[in-house]
Amino acid sequence: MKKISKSSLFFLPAFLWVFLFILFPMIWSLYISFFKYNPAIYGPKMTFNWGLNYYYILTDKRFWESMLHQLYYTGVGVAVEVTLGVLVALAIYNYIRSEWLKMVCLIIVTLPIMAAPIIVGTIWRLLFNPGSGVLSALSVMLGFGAIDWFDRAHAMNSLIIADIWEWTGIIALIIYAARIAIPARIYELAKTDGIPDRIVFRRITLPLLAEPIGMATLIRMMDSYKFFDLLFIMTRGGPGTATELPTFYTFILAFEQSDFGKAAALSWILGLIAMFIMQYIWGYFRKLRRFEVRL
Amino acid sequence: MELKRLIVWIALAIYILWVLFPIYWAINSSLKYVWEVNAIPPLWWPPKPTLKNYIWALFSERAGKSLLNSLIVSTGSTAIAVFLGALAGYYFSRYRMHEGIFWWLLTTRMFPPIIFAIPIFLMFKYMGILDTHLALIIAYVAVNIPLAVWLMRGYFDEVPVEVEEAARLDGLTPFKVIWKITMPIIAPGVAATIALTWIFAWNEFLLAYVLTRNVAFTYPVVLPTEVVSSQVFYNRMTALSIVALLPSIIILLVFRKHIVRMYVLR
Amino acid sequence: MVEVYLEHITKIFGSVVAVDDLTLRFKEGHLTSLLGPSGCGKTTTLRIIAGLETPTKGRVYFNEQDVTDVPTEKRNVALVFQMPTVYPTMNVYDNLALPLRIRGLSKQDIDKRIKEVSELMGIRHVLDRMPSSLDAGTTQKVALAHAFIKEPGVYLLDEPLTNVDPVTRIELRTLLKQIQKKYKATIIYVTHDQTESMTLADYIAVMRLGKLLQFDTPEKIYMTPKNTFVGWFIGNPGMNFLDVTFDQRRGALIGEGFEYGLSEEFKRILAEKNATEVKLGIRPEHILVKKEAKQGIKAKCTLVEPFSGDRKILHLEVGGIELKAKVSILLDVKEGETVSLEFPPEHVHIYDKTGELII
Amino acid sequence: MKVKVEGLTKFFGKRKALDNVSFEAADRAFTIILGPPGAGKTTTLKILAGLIKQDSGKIFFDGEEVTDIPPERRNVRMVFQSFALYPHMTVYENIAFPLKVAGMAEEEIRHRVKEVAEFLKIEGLLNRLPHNLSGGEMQRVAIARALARESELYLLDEPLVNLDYKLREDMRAELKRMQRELNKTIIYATPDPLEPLAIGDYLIVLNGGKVMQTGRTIDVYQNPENLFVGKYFSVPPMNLIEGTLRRKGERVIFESGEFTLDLTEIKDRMTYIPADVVIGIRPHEIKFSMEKIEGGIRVKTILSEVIGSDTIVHLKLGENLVKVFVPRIYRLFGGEEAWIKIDPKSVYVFDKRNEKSILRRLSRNG
Repeated sequence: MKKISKSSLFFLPAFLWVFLFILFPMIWSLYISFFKYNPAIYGPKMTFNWGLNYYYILTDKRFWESMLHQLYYTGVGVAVEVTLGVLVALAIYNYIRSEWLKMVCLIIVTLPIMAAPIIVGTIWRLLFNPGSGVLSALSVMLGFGAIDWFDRAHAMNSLIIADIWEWTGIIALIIYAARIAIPARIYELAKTDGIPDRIVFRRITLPLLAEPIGMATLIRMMDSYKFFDLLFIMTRGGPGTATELPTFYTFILAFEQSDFGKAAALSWILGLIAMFIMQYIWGYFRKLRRFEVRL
Repeated sequence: MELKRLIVWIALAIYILWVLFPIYWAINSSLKYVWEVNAIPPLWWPPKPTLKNYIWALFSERAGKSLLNSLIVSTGSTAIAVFLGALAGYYFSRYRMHEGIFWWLLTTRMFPPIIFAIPIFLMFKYMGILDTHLALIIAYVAVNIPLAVWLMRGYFDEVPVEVEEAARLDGLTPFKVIWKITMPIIAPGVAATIALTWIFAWNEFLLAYVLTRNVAFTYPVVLPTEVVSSQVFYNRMTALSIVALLPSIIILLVFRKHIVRMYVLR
Repeated sequence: MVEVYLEHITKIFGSVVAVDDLTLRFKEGHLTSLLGPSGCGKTTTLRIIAGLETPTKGRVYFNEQDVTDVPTEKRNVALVFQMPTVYPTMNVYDNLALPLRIRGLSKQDIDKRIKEVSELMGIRHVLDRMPSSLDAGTTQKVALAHAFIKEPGVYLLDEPLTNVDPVTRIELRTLLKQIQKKYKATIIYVTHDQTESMTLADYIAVMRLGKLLQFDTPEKIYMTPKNTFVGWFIGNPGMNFLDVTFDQRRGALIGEGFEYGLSEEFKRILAEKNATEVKLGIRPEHILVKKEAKQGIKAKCTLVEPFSGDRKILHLEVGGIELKAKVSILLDVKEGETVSLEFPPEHVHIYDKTGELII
Repeated sequence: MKVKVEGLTKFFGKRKALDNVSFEAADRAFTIILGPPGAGKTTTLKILAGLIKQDSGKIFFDGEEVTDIPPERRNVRMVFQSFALYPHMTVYENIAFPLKVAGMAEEEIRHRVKEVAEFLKIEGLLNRLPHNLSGGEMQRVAIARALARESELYLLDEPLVNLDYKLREDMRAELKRMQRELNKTIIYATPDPLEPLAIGDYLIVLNGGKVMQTGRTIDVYQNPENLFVGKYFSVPPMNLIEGTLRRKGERVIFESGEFTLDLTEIKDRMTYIPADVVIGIRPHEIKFSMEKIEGGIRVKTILSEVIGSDTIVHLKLGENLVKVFVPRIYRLFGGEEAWIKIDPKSVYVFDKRNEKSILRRLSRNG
């Protein structure tokens, strides 16, 4: 027992820090979620309200709408990102011969994922800017007339486009790493058998990439659930609540309406959903350590 | 066959352009005056390139200070997070005990940050440390420890136990072995961990927005505030963006091999 | 079945010459082994024959037909790798069926053929398993079955038994030999293991640093290695070499501390070649060791290695050079003892300074 | 230094890595620990070095107990199987490191490194980094690092396993010579049964964490106490045939299916005569011929393996696969007819129930 506690000194500081400033606050927030707590209106008084916060949220139309937005946003965004990312990775791997050029391409593809989301949002807000934005100008030039990229019909898609720009690169990177890991001799065997490229892709490459693709998809889905910064700077959930996602709604409840009890309840609902999804990611999660991009 | 190759190349070139264009546009805008930015139709090239916006980004009361704040907070939190992460990473790599805690640590990084942003805000308010560097550093360390542990454990795993044992037999005590043998061996990994942890702190927005106001604000907090003023200073915003983007690009170039590992725990 | 002929093949990777002007004929229906240490160019040669690498210079012929520019898929070759390689995404049956399906065989024909081949290879019971659930030995059997079912013109085997367990290794060796004998298959077998080569091959090509050193039957390679490297590399332990000078007047080889008289024929040849600085080569088992140190070459025993069973290896010092001799375990020689050696003329080889065989 | 180990036991989790291991290693001798992978060889060495703590048992160096001395103060030198060179240091720095730690003067270190490097013929490599070295070179550097600082006890953990086969041949003799010159106690772990024969003075056979037999190498070879030692400590592996012993009057006959062997000649050496036995015959002690041998057994060959100038012939004897070592080249591909003859005096007999030898010790001169 004494031996264990001595070596535990190694991880205890890290553990305690995370416990004190993440885990403990989260438990505290669970506590708050059972109280009526709105310091801006009612002052610092907390009143126990028997889980009414949860009831309010689950019967709140705005919450369910935000969940629908999330589904649309994640569904469309991740689907496009994964398809595009896989294509880009395989195009770079198969169709560029020079190792040096491969490296340059991969670095460019990776560039957006290194930028702060808030910067990406700034740039895309500028590009989508009604009137003076490049994309508005483009749509006028192409004869579609002036499109307002931030109106009710387009705002969500504009967000998704910016998201695709930022995150396709990571899918490409993961798939590229996975493709490198497939031994060349399998393809050489296929060559001696005279198997056409089409069949090689369908029966060998794609099945072998299925796992990393699934993994990348899950990670992206989890990430899109955390999505906040882009939304904040580009549309702030607007117009109206047309682009509002659950995380942003939580933010508004807490920091604009000062309704911390309800916000805490909503954040716990989101947390439970996250835990549910995480169960699926768990298995895949450990596997990713196998991959490393050799640029 | 060659036609197919050509088509793929063109498609790839279009993709590369699509990635690079927004960055070009940001640079383009950052060299313009504000009326040029808002011109209709847009100007594809700055008519009279100016560095005024960069001077604002680097030296103005608000933007310049925000960059300085970002630097302080990122560097301070990285130092602590990597140190604690290295200790814990070494433990998990060598002793292979409490694996549950290891995975649990990683889990915290997968929740939407708003979930702990709210209670942390309330807690720091109660403690009276809102809007200080300390508040941000504490929060960033907490958020970044799992990343640092994950990365460091991976690097420690690559050093065979027998190398450390050889050092014991050469006459070093256990702590000296880590300091004089293991750490120098994984120095590149430590550098990568520092860089990647740093960039996360540097890029973080939500906690910074929630926990700071007029004193400890970082550059991501400043960016959107330039939007809400009566005039939208895109030229300034893009200039600040480009300046803030530079460390990311440098780190990407230097540590490109480590990016995939890092991304898993975004 | 195909006869493979390589004509002045050279392959350069960057600044490395992997294969250096190699001319070699692989006879139809025979098993030829490419033998050499790692990095000798044997695998590259195999890949050139497969069409996976294009030679920098030289031509490749299959049955007198130039196939240098024919792509792999049109050469009808079968490749078996050191790491047991099959399509990991299909079960064993599909692995075997795929090449036949590509050729447009009917379902019944495929089924029949797979039945036959899987019976022969002893993999009938794993036909519906995925490769990931098989051990290396079985996977290699599947790989060999996959090669066999295609009825290729030539089998190209790249160290196929290195990663296989000893029991399967014996099975696969027997199978290979059967395939070769029964179906008159041309097999090219790359290995670094002299035992594999000596055991299986009809002909051995010894390579080193991209160059062909000797191409011969296993017996000839063993009995008369063409140069010192082949002598050293083949054999267990390898051949001994002594630096000596040829003294024409005395008609003998002079080494440090000994003199070795030569027969008339040897003298004549050496005199003709005008060789003075030469190397004397003799295999460990051919050295006769005698306890009474009266005549012959005197040597000091420095180490006795009980080798296995009825033989032991003596490390002997002759004038600063170390020799190894394989002798009967009954010969009672202790370390530090002086013995006398005899080199039977019929087992003595003489090499020139650069290591090429003279006699 | 004389090393004595008493009742060493070590658990890794639930697995018992060492089970009451006791042995002695004589002063200034070459002692070999032989055993298959997982036998506990590395664990034993690491416990001797102090890198792993035993759960119970004691270790004595020259009669002094060292169990509580940490590795950095035991002054035991070890060569690891993986070589464990410091990857970020040059060869020179690797060899100099233990001297530097010991606080030796710069000048002295340089001198000593040079001396060791010359001894192991690696002077030319001193400025290289480990990842630029070949397996053989790494091994020499690892040995050099171990030798640089003087010690009374050197531990070598399978140092030849990672080398290719031609190199091993030379290194074996070199190691033996090194031990002669060094004249220190060496304990050497290996899974290769050829190595004890070639270089060891004393042998400890380990299997599954238990000591199977100890003694002088040649003694163990001639008198395997149990089936495991007989089978494992034999190159090529001993042929084992299960069957029954029958008494027919004064005679003792071994029967296995259709194959019978008259063992009357060694009846006197049998301590008792069990019914079910396993007999062991070393491959080179079977006489083999393609022509009929008087009193021989007719067999069918399966395959031959040619090793240098010798051949291992695989053949079928009744239902058993048997290997025969023949000191000449035979290239056989199965189905050929041949004759073999087994000398009863070369047969080992083990009781099938407890796998122990039933023969009295024999001291043959080899």
